[in-house]
Amino acid sequence: MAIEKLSLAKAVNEALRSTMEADPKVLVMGEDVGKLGGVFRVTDGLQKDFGEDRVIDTPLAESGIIGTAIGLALRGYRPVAEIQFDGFVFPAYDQIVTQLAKMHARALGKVKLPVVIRIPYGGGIGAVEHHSESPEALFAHVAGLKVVSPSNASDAYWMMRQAVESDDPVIYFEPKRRYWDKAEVDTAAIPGPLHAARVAREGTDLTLAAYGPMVKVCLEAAAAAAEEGKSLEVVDLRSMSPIDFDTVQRSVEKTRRLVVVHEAPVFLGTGAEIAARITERCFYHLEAPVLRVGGMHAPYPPARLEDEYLPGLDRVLDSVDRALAY
Amino acid sequence: MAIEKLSLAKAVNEALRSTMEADPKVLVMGEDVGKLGGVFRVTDGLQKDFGEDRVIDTPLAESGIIGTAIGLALRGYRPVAEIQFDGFVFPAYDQIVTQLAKMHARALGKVKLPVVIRIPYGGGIGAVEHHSESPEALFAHVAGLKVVSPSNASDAYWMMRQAVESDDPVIYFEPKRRYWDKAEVDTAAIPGPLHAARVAREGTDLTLAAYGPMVKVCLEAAAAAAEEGKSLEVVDLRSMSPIDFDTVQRSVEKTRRLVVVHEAPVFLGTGAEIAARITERCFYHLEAPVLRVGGMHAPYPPARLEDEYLPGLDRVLDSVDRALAY
Amino acid sequence: MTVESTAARKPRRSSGKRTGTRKTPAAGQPELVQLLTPEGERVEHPDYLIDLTSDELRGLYRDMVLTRRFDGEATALQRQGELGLWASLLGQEAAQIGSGRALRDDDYVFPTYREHGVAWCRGVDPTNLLGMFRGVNHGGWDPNSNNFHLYTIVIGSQTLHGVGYAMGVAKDGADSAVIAYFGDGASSQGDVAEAFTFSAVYNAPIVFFCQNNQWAISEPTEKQTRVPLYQRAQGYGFPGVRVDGNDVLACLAVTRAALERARSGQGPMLVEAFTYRMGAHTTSDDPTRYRAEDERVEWEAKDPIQRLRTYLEKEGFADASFFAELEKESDALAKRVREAVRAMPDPEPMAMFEHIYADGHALVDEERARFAAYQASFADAEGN
Amino acid sequence: MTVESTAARKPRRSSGKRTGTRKTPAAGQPELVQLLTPEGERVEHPDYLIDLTSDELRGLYRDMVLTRRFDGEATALQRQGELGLWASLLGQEAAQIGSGRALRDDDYVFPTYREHGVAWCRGVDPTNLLGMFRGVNHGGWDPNSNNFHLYTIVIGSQTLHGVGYAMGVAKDGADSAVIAYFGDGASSQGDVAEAFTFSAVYNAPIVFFCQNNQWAISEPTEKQTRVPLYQRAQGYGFPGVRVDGNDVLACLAVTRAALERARSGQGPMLVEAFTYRMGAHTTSDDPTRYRAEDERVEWEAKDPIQRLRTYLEKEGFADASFFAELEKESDALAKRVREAVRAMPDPEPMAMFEHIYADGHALVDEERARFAAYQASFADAEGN
Ligand SMILES: Cc1ncc(C[n+]2csc(CCOP(=O)(O)OP(=O)(O)O)c2C)c(N)n1
Ligand SMILES: Cc1ncc(C[n+]2csc(CCOP(=O)(O)OP(=O)(O)O)c2C)c(N)n1
Ligand SMILES: [Mg+2]
Ligand SMILES: [Mg+2]
Repeated sequence: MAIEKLSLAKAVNEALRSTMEADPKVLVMGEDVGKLGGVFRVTDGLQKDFGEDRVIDTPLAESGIIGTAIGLALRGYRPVAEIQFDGFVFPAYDQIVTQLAKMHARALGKVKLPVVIRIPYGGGIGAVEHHSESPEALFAHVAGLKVVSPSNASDAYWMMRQAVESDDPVIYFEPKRRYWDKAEVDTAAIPGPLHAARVAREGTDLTLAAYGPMVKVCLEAAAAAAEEGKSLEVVDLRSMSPIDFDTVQRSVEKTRRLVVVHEAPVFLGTGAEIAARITERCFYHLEAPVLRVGGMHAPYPPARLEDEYLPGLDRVLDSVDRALAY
Repeated sequence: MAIEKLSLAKAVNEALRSTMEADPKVLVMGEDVGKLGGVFRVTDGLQKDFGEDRVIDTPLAESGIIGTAIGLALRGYRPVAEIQFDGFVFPAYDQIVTQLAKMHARALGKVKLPVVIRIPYGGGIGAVEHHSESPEALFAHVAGLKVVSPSNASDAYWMMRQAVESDDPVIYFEPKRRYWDKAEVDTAAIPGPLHAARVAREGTDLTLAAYGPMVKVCLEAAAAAAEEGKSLEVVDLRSMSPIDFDTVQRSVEKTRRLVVVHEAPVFLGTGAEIAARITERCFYHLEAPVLRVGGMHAPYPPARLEDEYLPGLDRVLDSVDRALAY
Repeated sequence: MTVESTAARKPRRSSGKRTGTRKTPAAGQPELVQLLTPEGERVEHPDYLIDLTSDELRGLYRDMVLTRRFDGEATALQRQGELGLWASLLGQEAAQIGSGRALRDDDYVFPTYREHGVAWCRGVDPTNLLGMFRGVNHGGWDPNSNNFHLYTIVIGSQTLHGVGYAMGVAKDGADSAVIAYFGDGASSQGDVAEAFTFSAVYNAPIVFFCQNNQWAISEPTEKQTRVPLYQRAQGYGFPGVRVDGNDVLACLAVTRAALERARSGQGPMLVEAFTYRMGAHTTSDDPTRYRAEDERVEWEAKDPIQRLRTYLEKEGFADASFFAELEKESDALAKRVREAVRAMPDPEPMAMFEHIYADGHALVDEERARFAAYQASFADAEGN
Repeated sequence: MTVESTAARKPRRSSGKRTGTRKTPAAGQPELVQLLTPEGERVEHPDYLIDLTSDELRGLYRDMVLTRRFDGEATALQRQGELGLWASLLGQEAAQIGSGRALRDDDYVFPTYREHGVAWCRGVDPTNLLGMFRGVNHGGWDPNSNNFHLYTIVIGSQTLHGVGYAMGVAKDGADSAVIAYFGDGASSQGDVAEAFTFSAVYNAPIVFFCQNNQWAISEPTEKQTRVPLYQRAQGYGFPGVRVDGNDVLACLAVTRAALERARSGQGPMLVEAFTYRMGAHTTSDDPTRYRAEDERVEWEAKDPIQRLRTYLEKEGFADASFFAELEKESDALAKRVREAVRAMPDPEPMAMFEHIYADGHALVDEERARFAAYQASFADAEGN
């Protein structure tokens, strides 16, 4: 049987292992990914099994990591580069935005850049500054990148395999506070498309759209709402670039109300785009404006405030109530 | 008389000169800002008059420019740092996002970061790659930064003075293809607030919201529409963080239709936030979804395609027609 | 393999006269400035003369002991759940106290996140350091009240802030100096290289103080460089020197000289303090996964505190009562810190909206108001 | 002022045996490797022996002449409005042809935006270089057909790509080498420093070729460094050497040696070609605003083409018919380029949507369809 119960972290690990076994060109690189297995142990055991030549501890320089990953990709490798935490991706932002994202287009398609950038992101683990951010909109705005985030171990496994197999750069955001959540992973399944959203729970009164760490919160909110007699549909977006608007639209045409939830700040977060586009697509269907629940226009707060900062059950349901009140 | 007819570039120059005269702590720094006066001559003559100690040619390193500007600000200076072109701000993105934007909050208000970052932005001048981008959303999403863009010489003058006087970091986007447009500047006027939008033309049928280089296009579109009997109101947003939603809302409550125009890619551009928020604020007023006209989800194209890529009169009017058809 | 092609090279002398070192280096290791051997023997170095009173020596000892005690207490507090994380300086006391005590009040410090000993020298109350590790703030002290900037977590960034600050010092015509701390891992960051470049071009009065504790989390220094880090400076046009980072006297002397150099208009200098991270990277780390215990044991013999104690005792500079007194003082410090941390309140939720901007921001105002109303809705609900 | 504290230092020798230089340097300038003097005299250098046939010498001369002619034609085409911009390599022909001709076919080049001479050596059709300057593409050639990567405009980025590529070469067990070009200004970018670090740590087979043309737009090299740039390498653990960048023989010999070193597993090396940007930064630039004419005049006397011509003529390696033939070939090249550029069509608008992703992207599909419909609406309107 190919069904295993895996934590999300372990599922990523297994996916890396299986792509590395299948394709000798797949490399893993980053700070502390070797002996340590990464600070979250996502690359645990890989260096031991694949050697230092394929699991590469890099100097402490994110621009260097992505810049050399680009060079390796140009040479025919498929690097999976780890950025240790969300807040440390910015030294590499230039290489990602001006080089990685644009090089395929610059070369009129003559070169491909199959680079995956793994970024543990989001809050909820009580960390210090720069360790809890959700910068996905800053990548999704940029053409040439694909941006995804799994919400569970099964998606984590398959989406990583698909990301590595993709010929495009993929920013793979790992919901760090879900690393330890276990779920069944069928490693023999035939996965759906990498960028398709998934209806995680069906409902009729309102659609909750979320991704990564917030899917669980939305499912809990839907369960709580059900007890109050409200039927919420939950869409796990899975991909922030591209966004599967068709699936959201179908859901909203049914429920006529949409609340988008993410940890990232609301202002110019992915929810803004979803609100704008779904409003355009479903103008005559919507009974209420698309509401958004997310982070404040504020630096991610100190850990002791993160429960207030992060959208939780109550804040989601507050917006659900507001939307239903229209 | 304090009224002069100035080009937009010269207006910025005059504003820098006047703040430098008023406050010895104001510094100008960047690549080629000295003898050359910057590649657009915006800092022309400043080094000659204020010396190398206050108008500083820096090494070719944007992270270094912003990082040292932060240090200078901590020491009590008010640096105005130039990034030579939009596409070259990314090596400094980390310093801007993780340091400049967050340091005031990190210090619980104990230090202030009065740093202005000048960035000539946008297309329309037939330039090579990286010289025509509109990355404002990537800054507006980040708390701790203020983001503004003048559309004309008078605003360029006053907004620069106010930006330098602000105790917060301000990203000041200069619409490079408007550098040579002249307008009257009253250097003795009492300016309005830095972050207030301005109704640039009154109208009743639909609101066009824009900023920077696109205001002129919208005014032309409004003039063209007027000939067809359509009355368009044009709002010059002037500030992208914060956005003056009150002014937009007032306009939309009157016109009931809104089209947002910017050069930046539509997907997760500032128009997304405006659409989302105005839809929420004006849900029962809007006769049509908020439409957006902007760049494609594509790298800025080679110069010979930029006229197709950039929103021009026809594309704006096309969306106006679409909105009016609802 | 990667060092092979450079192994044949002789250790290079740094070119500034005051920074050359003459001692014969241990086999395979480049020369380093040492004034107090691991065995507690005082040795001389022609370029770095230092003459301290017994009072001063005891002062350095006391600083190191109290810093270590504070550090240990913080580790314990983390284990007890009072702190979310702690980054211990265990083993690096000499590097931090030596360099920290070389500073004048008007000098300015840009630390990483591990400079608890330097903070101590600056007079920052140790409990203030704990706020960010407890998760109640991101660094609760006023940088200007002790000329000690906030901790910087994004590796290397602060070196540029230090250079900018130093450029400002020079513009002001002041004769203060700036010191920027960073680690061996940080030496790989582009920002640090840019800091070198800017400091050299503007001849900024700054000392770059690199604590090479030989590990960047799980990565040994070979993953960052194949030559000793102090040599990096030469290629940027200023001198670098390696000092025994477990020798508080040498760290003091070398940093003093480097600061003096900066003050007198001679520009930047790089000091590499060769030391060892005795503990885990942070309390979240498990070094048994990546390094051998013998390495740690080997470095225990070079302990910075023990060697000074041996010296103090041997020379009769301190008696039993001094050590007993200090023990008591340590206990008191630990107790005070423990109590202060436990009493540290969580911030009010509305604090999230404070100090984002100095001049205000309409969106923050809107979100603050909305959040307040949201919170009030619970109070109402509970009130009913 | 900023160089004062280093002025007292002796020029340092680079430490690798093969890269040391022995000639007495001109006053105030560090030693540089030279094999052909500005007066066209052939001199020997003990570390860089080279023995070229007259055929090869004429070949180098021809390369330089044709490159300069092409470059001049491009400048003219910009003036005529056929190109939006041109970045001339005038004065840097020897650095580019010398290093370019040192390459083997299987080596890989990462250029800046000014390596037209290197492109020529790689067999990239010159007209292909003009697409991006005309504004019809961002670099129209296939990097893999000539092992010549696209031009990179964001300063310094390509050095990291080069290192990554070189790491891949080493992983493949190939004995190819990589060369990454950058300028004196670029030396300040953090990316270049990180490239040095990565290349040293992984011992990557790469040559960093810095054309120090003494200007970064309006900024002289003193704004980037206070010591010669080749010295930067030492602090990263690999050798650096300065070569007369206007001496095609020296550039060839030194680059060859550096590539050989890389190929044989000895890791990276930095070559600083000391040259001069004879023209403006680009056609948009006006150097009269920031530099004195005498500097240019002084460097005219060191012209890379003239000195080789003098040598060829003096030694009888080339006769009048060779030069006349070459003149004709130049004219033909210029004509071909002129015609090809004028014939270069604007891209189709729909090309905007091509090659953004290799595997497609729903949003691009949507925008493409919408734009096509929008365009069609005009056709309809016109059709009616
Ligand atoms: C830009 C950035 N990347 C990664 C990290 C994660 N990180 C924190 S400390 C550390 C190692 C630092 O090593 P070093 O500079 O030697 O300092 P030390 O911890 O040894 O004092 C890393 C990789 C970070 N904080 N910032
Ligand atoms: C990151 C970045 N910053 C700024 C620029 C603008 N710019 C283009 S060329 C140049 C000077 C480059 O100087 P150098 O590296 O010496 O190369 P050269 O032009 O002399 O060949 C500058 C500042 C850029 N292209 N990229
Ligand atoms: Mg370390
Ligand atoms: Mg140059």
